[in-house]
Amino acid sequence: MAWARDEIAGRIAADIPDGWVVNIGVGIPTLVPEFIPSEREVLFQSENGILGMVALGPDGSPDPEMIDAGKRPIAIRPGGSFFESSLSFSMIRGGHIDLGIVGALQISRAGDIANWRTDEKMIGGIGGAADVCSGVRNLWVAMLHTTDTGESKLMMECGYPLTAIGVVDRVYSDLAILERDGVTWHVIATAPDVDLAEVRRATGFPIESGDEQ
Amino acid sequence: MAWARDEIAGRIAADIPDGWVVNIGVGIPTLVPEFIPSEREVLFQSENGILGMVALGPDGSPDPEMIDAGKRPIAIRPGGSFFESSLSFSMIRGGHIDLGIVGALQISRAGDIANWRTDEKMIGGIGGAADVCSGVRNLWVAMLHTTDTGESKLMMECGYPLTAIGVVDRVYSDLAILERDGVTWHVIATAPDVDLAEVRRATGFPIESGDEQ
Amino acid sequence: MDKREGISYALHSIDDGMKVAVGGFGGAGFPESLVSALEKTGKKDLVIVSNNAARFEGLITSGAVSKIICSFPFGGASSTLRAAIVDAGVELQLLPQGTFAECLRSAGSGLGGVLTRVGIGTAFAEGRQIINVNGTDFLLEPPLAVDVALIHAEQADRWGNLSMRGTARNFNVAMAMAAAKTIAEANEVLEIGQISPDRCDVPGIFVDSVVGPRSTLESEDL
Amino acid sequence: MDKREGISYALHSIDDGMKVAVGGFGGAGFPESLVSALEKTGKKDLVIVSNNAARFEGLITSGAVSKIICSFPFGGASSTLRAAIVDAGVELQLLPQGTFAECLRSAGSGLGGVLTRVGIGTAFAEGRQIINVNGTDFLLEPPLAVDVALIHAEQADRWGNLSMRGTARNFNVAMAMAAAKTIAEANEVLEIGQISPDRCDVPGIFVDSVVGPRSTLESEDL
Repeated sequence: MAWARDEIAGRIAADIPDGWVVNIGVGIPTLVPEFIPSEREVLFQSENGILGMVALGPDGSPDPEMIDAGKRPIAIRPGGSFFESSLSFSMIRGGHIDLGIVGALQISRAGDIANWRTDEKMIGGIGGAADVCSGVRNLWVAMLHTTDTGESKLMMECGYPLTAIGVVDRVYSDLAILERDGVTWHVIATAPDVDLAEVRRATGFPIESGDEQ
Repeated sequence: MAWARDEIAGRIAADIPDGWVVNIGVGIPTLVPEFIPSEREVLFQSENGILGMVALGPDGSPDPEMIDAGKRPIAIRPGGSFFESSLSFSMIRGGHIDLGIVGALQISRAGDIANWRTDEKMIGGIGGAADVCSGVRNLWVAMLHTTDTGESKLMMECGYPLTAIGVVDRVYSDLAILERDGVTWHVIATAPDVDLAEVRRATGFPIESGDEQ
Repeated sequence: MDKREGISYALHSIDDGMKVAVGGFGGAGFPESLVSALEKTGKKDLVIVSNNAARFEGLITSGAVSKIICSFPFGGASSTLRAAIVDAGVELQLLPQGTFAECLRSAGSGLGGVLTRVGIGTAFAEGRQIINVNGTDFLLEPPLAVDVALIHAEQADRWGNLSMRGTARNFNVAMAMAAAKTIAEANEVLEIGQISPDRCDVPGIFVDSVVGPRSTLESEDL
Repeated sequence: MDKREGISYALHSIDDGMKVAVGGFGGAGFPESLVSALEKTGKKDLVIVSNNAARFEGLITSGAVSKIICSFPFGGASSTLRAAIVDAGVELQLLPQGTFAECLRSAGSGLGGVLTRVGIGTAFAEGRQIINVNGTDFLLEPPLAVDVALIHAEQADRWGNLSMRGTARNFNVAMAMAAAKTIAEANEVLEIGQISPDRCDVPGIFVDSVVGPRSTLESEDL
């Protein structure tokens, strides 16, 4: 049985060490913070100028000057800080962020990522995606393994416009957790009742048989 | 009779319009602030990270964390601000400072300035001089017209290592106030009992006879 | 030195064809009074420099905008805005958001542009000069200077010192630096000295006009 | 997450030959405890990156320094320091002060260097690549990354958030950004939440070790 979106987020949260600073993109990544164990200190950065953002509690009243990169109302935890955009991207590009968690449309064998538009002609926005994907120390992708029509999003070469090249370290999909070393991919874990053969069928590039569990 | 150092500073102060932001170097320039009329709002910037610095009053106690670029204890006026060095030089290089007032060893006809060392081999420091001379909107030089041995500091080409090229707008010396337009220099004023001929004798490049007073 | 101005007077410095930066990320730090007053001026051919295009539908549909320089014009749902941009023939120039912010800062800092790895190997590298520094290739993105910046602050004083709140800083700081003229609207205009020198997000040197809260605008207007 | 460390333990991360940035302009914001502890470690071949050289006479005369990268090594009066530098064969590299600060920030920001007009036509242009951007020439100065930064703050918390006072910010902020490891000494170490998110001069993300005030150092030492 494939992992649900919540379960993907939970698997990611379980793997984030204490003390890491994490930038999270839209989609499944936004679900990650709620699965961080309360005793673990993980700081979430949002590129619009906040370190230490937390969900607005049920009693919190939204403040128009307090939003995340997805423009949702948020709050700040004690020990957090506010800053302007150029410093925010100094953090991101400068390798100061331990981890970025993003969604993706396509991932290539060499770790390229396409996650901002499907078509050269479509009007779309890159936002901070290219900076985050290029700049963070570790980039983990949270995504469904295949499209609605069953095609793999993990392929030899991306067809969509690229966001950044050679940057993806891990993929957390509904089927498996994969890790990249150059052009070599290993399976770290598979979803319950999903076997390596199924992951391989759903993946457009070879996967090593070595260290899967 | 030539102007004294205090008088040079006073002439400069008289010419600074209300609302200007001014960076001042060491030497005669440090005397300028005390001659600003009290009703005129002029803000002094120091490149080590303060806008709105003022002299430490006779009752003020020096604070080691409050110094100017000459490392003398200072205070801040209401409406001033503190900032880190890279922002300070954004102000300076970015043309946000209305006026820089600096000393000089030599000035050339084309407005080049040499004010950081006399000898290629001497160990010396450039500090913020090159940034200030290159970046401010107006650069006024406060200096004695000639060296101790009577040679002009205003010459066709500087002999000492340059700080910046083509940047000097005015020279306030002990003999005269001179203004540059390209390679053309005009006398704005001469010191009491100093005539144009004397200024010309003391200057290593031609001075226009047009609009002196 | 008093930079307080009525909103109409402040906006007189905007001419047709100018490059106008507008701060804000979503609604946070967005100078709403200034933009809504700008809509009424009937300017033409403006180049809007702002992270997002969503709040310029009024300007776009009235034909005031020829080009938008941004990182994220709109999310998926803005179909009327999308259509308006296409209908009005507005040119869109996209920059990665960090490059966008840094190019503004670069212009305001008297620098020659931004050398970044972001966009290497992608469409954002097209037409860009590649500069090799110590063996590594970087894209050169020129500085993004603007004629006017419209920004938002929580507090201002008459010298233009600004203090901001929460995530409202965003592009407002770099835009104030990048503009030949910066117009700041503030929720509150304080006396000189009420903004702490340690808590000044934008020193007044970067600000040319201070426009007070909406309630005081009419009487102050010149 | 607790970045508080004893001073000796924190300095273990400095190895012979490393590039060590030291904050401060004159005495303001100078990390005196860290530098005086560094003098006792007997390190060799350090490259000191600091605006001024005047406070490193102890390190220089003990032979710990091979090179100093700075803007203003010393004023006219420092004849003993001058002699010490010559005697010890210390190499001096000078950068204009704004370029020095911006090169640190550039390294900490993942950028490829600084394009500046400062130094054009002078000795500071020698050996530099000239980059033409839209018709104007700029000097390219590469980023100035360092192994370790020793900086000073007024207040810190255990996550490394720092708050500074007066003109003590200076190079401390850009150096914290530029270093692989940043060690901050603070006059006061506060609880998490006591440094306001609006008054945090250096977010903790840029800081790796927090060393408390001198009085608490001995007992904390590991």
